Amino acid sequence: MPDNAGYMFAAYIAAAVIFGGYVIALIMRARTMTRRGDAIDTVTRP
Amino acid sequence: MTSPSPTGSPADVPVCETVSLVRRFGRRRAVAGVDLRIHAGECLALFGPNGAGKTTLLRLLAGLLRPTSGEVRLLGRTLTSHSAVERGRVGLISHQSMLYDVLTVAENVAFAARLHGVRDVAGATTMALDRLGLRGRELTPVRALSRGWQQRVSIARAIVHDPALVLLDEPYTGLDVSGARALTELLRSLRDGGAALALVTHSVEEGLTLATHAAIVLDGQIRRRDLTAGLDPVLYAASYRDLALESAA
Amino acid sequence: MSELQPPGTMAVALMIARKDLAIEYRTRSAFFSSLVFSLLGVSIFYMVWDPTAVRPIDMAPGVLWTIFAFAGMLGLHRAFGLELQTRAMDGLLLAPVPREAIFLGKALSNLVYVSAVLAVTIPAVVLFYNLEFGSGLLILGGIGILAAVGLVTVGTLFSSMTVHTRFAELLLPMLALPFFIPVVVPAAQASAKLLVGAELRTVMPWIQVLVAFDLMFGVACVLAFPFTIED
Amino acid sequence: MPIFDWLLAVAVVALAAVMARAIWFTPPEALQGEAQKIFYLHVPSAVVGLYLACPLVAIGGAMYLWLRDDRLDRLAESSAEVALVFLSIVLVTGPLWGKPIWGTWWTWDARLTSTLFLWFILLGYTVLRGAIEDRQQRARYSAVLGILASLLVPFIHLSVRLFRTMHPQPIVLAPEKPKLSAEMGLTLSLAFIAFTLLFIALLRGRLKYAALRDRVEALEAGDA
Repeated sequence: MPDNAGYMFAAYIAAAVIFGGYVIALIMRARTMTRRGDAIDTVTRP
Repeated sequence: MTSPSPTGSPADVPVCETVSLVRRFGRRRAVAGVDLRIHAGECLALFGPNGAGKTTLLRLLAGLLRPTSGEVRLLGRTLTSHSAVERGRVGLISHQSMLYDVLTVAENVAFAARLHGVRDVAGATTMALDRLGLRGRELTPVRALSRGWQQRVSIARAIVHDPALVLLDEPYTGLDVSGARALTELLRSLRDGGAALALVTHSVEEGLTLATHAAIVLDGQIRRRDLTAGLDPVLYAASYRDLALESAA
Repeated sequence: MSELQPPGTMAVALMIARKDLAIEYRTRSAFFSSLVFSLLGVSIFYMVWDPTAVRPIDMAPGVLWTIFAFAGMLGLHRAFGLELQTRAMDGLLLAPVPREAIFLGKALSNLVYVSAVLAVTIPAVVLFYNLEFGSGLLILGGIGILAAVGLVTVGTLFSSMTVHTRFAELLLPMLALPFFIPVVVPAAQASAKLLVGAELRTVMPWIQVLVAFDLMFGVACVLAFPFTIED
Repeated sequence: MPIFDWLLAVAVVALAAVMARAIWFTPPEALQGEAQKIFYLHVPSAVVGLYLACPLVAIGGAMYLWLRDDRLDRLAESSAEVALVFLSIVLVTGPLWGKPIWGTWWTWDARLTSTLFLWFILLGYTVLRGAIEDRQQRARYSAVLGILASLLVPFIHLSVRLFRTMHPQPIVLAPEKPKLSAEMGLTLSLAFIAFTLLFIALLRGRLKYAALRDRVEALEAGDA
């Protein structure tokens, strides 16, 4: 049986990085958008 | 062009009528319930600050925009998205010339005539060019003309198919005094020729000299309607300013 | 005075196409730039391979259809661009004509332009890659027309959606190129076989893909166009 | 109001469990070795991405054109972005699996090539959305693109397959579908469930983000 476990770990790590990266990116985008929302809220509804 | 009512329909049917017209963009109601009526030979001036919904209202009347609710009736027939024939009876003039600057004056006007299905294209084109004093400039490319002359070609293009309703969106923008005066004269002869006009403008003075009726549009609604006969322009301009400032507050 | 008789869809499409081509004739902008682009492309491509290692006849189909797709795409914005500077599009939308007629008019004017590109690129490839003339050339032209129709229907629709955006020139290729795969790949594969003397029969599967694409997207784009108009 | 909630936590735990099971508790395939376990990532991502996320883009768009409901547009927008994530996994794990088994990173295998082109279409879709300011126009244009893209998918499959049949490439070794033992089959099914859960969690999160953005942008534009 060929010894190619390295490729397997590379693939699993890559998948984790892509999914994790997306979740974090989305959370960051949501955070900035919420801050923008709060800022405009205080103006329109004092 | 000089028949009393170009539409041939009975004089009392308004050329253009709206019934509780509403148009929403997202949650904003650009036009929030407008009822107006314009008969042949009348000119309605629509005054109002930017963002009051004047241009949206005009595009609704032209059939370029679909109402969210309510109706636009042209010559008695309700405008629907595929009522192409009624749309053909409208002429639109705005500070954007809608011309092809590489083509000549005559080509631009003839193209509009053909597009509207005018039977005698050459005849209608020559008549429109004469009417706007463009004789001799038929072969000049539009880009060689000044803003004032381009405006004339733009008007010729808008009336070549003898529209029953002529819509004007800020036509005085960028015109000097003599240009504005000439424009008012042209539009008056159109109005007296039996067309119904709707004029959106900021210049109260030019608007009032031309209009038979005036309306102040604020936040998508008509807040004040008047017959221009016997209306004092100075007082009217003052009340327009107050209303505009009040709505902006 | 002059009662109106609104013209039919095809009549309007021809009017708009004729007007576009009159403007194109006056300015000659899109045509000359794409002619130069094609000739340059075809000749540069010849220099990027070692002609002794790869026979020119093997390179020719790939070069022809790649250059054709990009040269064709370069000029697609011109059609709707004409209506933008002075908002002449409002003039078209206000006329008593069906929206589809505007799309067909623009597609027709683009088709003439893309066919002109083809009429330049094919002889250039034949000349520079010294292909021998043969009946294959006629069929090549036929494939070209099929490919041109496919490219134009999709290209015109995407041009109408991107021409007014800030980076229209970048957006159109990004959206349109995936849609050119079922046009360029069959065209290149079929012409590769034809140039080495294969019968038409053997390349029929590729031709069928082209025809099916033209039919499917011809209809889909005409139906989709009215939705791209602000209403 | 956080955009993610318990569902994402559950999905991540499920995914971690299945991946651990795949790596340490499922026997490797005799012929291909450990690298064959990339299979448990590659196949579920492809199935969820191609047959769950992508159709939602076209369906959401078509329904929007019919009902003009902003939520449908947000569904199309969100599933396009999440589809991009899943297909990126497929395009990364594909070569990582191809190299040890077939000796080349990119084998122009029919399915992988179609996935690549679909990935580009989704990218184009997302860029088009970014290029148009007016929300209503953006929704209409992306709906049209979404529908046309769904018409394009069969043509791309056809072109790619025809390309393969016209130029058969000698398959060096390892049949396409390795024989799956019972444990492998179970791991694969669990992987499907975990990936689907993750898809739903990510989609919900992205939908909430889209709703939040639309609300804020409406406020900022003065469209209270």
